Amino acid sequence: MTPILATSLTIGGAGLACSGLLALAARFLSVEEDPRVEEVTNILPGANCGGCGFAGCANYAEAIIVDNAAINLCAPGGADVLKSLADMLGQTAQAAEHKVAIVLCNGDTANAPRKFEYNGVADCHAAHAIGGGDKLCSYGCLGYASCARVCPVGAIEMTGGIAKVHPDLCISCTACVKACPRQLIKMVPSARTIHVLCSSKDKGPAVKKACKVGCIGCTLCTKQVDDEQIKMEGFLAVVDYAKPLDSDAPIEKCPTHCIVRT
Amino acid sequence: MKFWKELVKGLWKENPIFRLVLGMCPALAVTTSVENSLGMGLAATFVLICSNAVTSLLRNLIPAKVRIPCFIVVIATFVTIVDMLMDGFAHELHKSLGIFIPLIVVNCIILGRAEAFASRHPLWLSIADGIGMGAGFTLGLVVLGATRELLGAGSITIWGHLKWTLVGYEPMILMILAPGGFIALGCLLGGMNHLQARAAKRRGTIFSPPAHLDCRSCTMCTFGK
Amino acid sequence: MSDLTIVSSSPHAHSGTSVQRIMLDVIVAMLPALAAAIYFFGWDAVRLVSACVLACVAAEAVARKWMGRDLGVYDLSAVITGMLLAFNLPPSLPTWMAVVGSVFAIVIAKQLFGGIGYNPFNPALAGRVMLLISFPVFMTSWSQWVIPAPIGIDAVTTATPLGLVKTAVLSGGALPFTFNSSTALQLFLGNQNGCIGEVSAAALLLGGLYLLWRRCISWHIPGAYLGTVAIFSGILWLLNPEQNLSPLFHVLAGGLMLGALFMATDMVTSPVTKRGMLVFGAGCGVLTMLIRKWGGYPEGVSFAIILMNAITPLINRATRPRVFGGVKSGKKTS
Amino acid sequence: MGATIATFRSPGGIHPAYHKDLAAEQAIREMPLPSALIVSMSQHLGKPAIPTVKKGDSVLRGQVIGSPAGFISAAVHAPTSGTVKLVAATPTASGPRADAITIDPDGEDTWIDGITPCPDWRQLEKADIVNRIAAGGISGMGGAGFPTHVKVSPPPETLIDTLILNGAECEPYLTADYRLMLEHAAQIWEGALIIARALDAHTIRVAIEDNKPAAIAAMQAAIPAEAGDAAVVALKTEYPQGAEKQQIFAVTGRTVPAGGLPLSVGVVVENVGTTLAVWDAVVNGRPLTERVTTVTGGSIVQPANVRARLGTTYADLVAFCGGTTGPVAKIISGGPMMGFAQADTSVATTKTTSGLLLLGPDAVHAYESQPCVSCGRCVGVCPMNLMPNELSQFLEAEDYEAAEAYNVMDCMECGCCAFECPAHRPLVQHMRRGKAQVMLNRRKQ
Repeated sequence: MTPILATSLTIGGAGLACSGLLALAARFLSVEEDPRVEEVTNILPGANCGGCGFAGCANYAEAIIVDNAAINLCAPGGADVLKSLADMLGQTAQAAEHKVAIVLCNGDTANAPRKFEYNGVADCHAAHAIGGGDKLCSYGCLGYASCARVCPVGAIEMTGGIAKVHPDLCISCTACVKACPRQLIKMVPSARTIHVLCSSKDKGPAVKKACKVGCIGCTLCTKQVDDEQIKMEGFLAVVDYAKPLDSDAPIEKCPTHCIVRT
Repeated sequence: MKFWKELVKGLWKENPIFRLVLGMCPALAVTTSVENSLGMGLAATFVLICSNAVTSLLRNLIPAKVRIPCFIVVIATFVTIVDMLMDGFAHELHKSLGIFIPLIVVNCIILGRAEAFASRHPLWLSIADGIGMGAGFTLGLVVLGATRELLGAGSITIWGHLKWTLVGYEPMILMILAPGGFIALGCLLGGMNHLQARAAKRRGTIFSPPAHLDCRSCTMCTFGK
Repeated sequence: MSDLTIVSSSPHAHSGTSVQRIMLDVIVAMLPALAAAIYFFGWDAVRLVSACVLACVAAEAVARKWMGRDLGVYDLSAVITGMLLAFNLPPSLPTWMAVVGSVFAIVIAKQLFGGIGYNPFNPALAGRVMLLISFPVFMTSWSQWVIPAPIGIDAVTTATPLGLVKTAVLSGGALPFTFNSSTALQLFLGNQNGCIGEVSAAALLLGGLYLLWRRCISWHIPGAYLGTVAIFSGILWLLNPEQNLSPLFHVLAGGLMLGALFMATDMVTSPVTKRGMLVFGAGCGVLTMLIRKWGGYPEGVSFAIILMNAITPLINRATRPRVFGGVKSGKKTS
Repeated sequence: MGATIATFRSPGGIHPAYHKDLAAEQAIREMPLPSALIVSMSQHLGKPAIPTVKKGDSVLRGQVIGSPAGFISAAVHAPTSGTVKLVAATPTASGPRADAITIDPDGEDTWIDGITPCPDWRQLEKADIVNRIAAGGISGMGGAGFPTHVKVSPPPETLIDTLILNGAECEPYLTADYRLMLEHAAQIWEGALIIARALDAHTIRVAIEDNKPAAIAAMQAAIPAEAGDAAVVALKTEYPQGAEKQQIFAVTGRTVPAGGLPLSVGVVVENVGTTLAVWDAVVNGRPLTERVTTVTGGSIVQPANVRARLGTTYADLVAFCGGTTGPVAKIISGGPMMGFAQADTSVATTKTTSGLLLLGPDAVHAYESQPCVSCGRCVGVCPMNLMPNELSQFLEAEDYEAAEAYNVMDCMECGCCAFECPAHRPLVQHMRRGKAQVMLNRRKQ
């Protein structure tokens, strides 16, 4: 009988003492944290892509609860996450327009010649800093995949020496936009499919020399649209994504085929 | 059927050793022979099933803040039972497993299943989970133990009766020493990843290993960056 | 190649050196020791060296192909690994064991860590240590002594000089032989038993001098290593000449020359700073002598270098040079 | 006073093949006016000058066509008389575009009115000397191009006791400074006296590498009697002896603090070419409109030291030197260690163009970045005591914080590490990228 009694007493005593400690800890050491922060963190997808402008999902969750940040900033989460957040916080869901990244350059190896043989670090920033990049066009995609390396979901593929974003894989995190030393990547509404795939601000003759599919600033496309959906910025035709456009006329008229439907 | 699903997931999809990489301490320490591996695996399985069942039954009674101490008490109880039972009925095995039987208390698989599964699911699913995970754990240990014993001792012996011997093979003692455990586990994990990557390729999907098994999460070399 | 000019970052000049060139120099430096090995051990040396080199190169090619990397055998590093591993094997070792050691050295100790430049441990030593732990009987039997020992150390026909000393010390007996100038000469020339590449200190020194001349290695690691061993054993000898042999014996015997000149100086696994190299060499020396004197094995060179390999990153960090014009200690300069 | 040999006591350094024999014995040749001059507004460190002329204006030699855009900037003058053909953004030798003025020379080469010589500069106030240097648009001609009037007007509380004339010319191939020292030793010494007077420096040292004994002798023979504590110091031949901080250490034994300026140890270093330009501007009143450039390399028919107007295109320089032999694989503006590779010869010379190098395919080194094998050679040769091996690995992993902690900002891009690297890693390019990114991150904070 004695061993059983001793065991029971030891275990029971230890348990009692520890529970006392736990009670004290719960009373004096507890940290006040809004439980909703954790709930929001659980709702967010956990990609930590930084597309919302905060360092990670947990930071964004804290910002939503503490600073009343907008709840529609999480692009990877999409409509589902927005709805869950809205339900949880009792707000109305106002979905932000779904945007995807696009590389505004179509000058692949076949179309855009190089001006020298680059020999060095395979990184767009490094290549851009040496002699202004090895592409004859000083605005075009250098093709050293700096954007593809930062893409958290592998949505950017290097084909023919230039980067292409797969719109259906893009989670709108904007990491690639920040990574491009030539600012070629733009976020555009995913519903829009007609783009001017050129960013060269050079005059027509210079563009012609540098690239077969560059915008030469002929303004033909702007005359095919009725509401300035495409307008000129200097010598470059630019799509105004705020206005709807669904006409093949600019595509057909463009002499260098730099306007395409994706 | 849900019961069946929870039962088989531990064998392959969420195998505690090869996929979750949990319970590494016994996986490296006791797998010097198949016999030890089997003993360790069965002991852990017993504790896992019992603790899952009890945790599941108590899940609505345990306050959230002190759930970990409660789980530990439950687990410790069953570990003590197993420890005493083995000492009584399999004394030799108990002696060769030594400290690793009491150490089951802090095995992350058992605590992990209590926290992640049993405290959120009903009794019968928790028991299924316990059986599956325990079997997966045992399977992992036995595979590892068989590899190491075969290469390190040149033969496999179970309870002195069953014995297979590699004829004409000079045992590599390294494999039953501690470094052999790491090498065997690493090679088996690598092989698993390779097989899955090939299977995924055949299916036309992309295999992405868990982060802790992925080349990209390691900073040793620039491969895969 | 196109007719475009090449544009790269400065500098536009290069010393002309390359990894392959350095590796080739190391191979050349090992040739005297290889010749000595063939002279002393004959067919066994040829058998082991060719088996190890072929196995290493094949393992490197297969492993790299299997891992989806470009074929990297042209840098000749696998050849060096093979030769060094063979140099560290006893002449009687079965060929298949040498092959197992080679595959382990290349696949486990080198390619799995990322290939050349990324391996934390010297692959050849990792291979040898693996063999030593796995097959201790085969790795410490010295039966195939072909050239009879002419003078002095008759007993070395059955064991290495260091092995004899260890046995004597473990059994509490007196030293097994007297060490004088003629035995020293025998050790220096290589007339002793041991691993095939380690016996001739003279041939190894010749190769080491070639490496120093080609500036493939600096004097810091071998100097600190040999110096520390000499000082350590010298102190022991002065304290108790009855139980300890002279520093000259410790410098010439066993694998110390091979280790200090060819294995501790391996670029990838040794520190990059000069101060770090001195620390590394001294550490190797102390560990070697600790194992020789008080350890379970008669020889400690392999273990000493492997252990120091492990803390090489730490040594590099601790001996980071102070930036020119920078303040003392690790304070931030700005 | 005798020449003293200073050993190179600061860390690191390499011994590249010098190839100086190609152009060393070629006396400086005057180059006739080319058909067009492209004068960049960014010829110096700091903000580019602002163009003050427009298309169609006619200009005279020495006329200000670009006014300094702030304190650390320098004026740009018309290198000859003629008509402005174009004002447009043009690529520079170092890459980024800057405004450049294209001038059509009229062949008269008429100097602008108001050039006032001042042979008795000893009567001038210090401020007047600085003003004449600033009006001359002079900036460092060794390579970095720091505006000279800023250098010679240190803050009043700073005491400068030593002026070092940098004639080391440690870059392989280049011989322009060597020829200047041989042919204009007296004028260089007078320029040195002028700068020393502006600085109140009582000690003048001329630092020359000991592989140029003729220049050492010439400068030695020309030491003026009034110079006081003046001497020629022969430096051990080793790259980079011409680097400012390393040279100060070799000559005076003083260590410039990391991240600090030579001023903080009481020293000013001026290139010998700059000193000659200072002499011209102060004594003759003529602004900087031309410089001596070494046109050399295996692909040049007649390697030469050419005195050409600023704005002469590289194509004109090459044509003046007899054109090229065989295919040209690399065009380098400056020396092989720190110069900038060019895509073609359309770029024009500036105040910093010390050399133009055309190399054939056999002389070109290719970077094939292999994994670092930790041989430690880069650590041994780094004059700044950095660890390029670790730094390049941090930068490959884009870990800029670690790179900053390992003092990437102290790298001066001398190229010793990449020169010695057996794995052919583009170490300097990694450093450049790292420095740029660290600067960017600092600005963000």
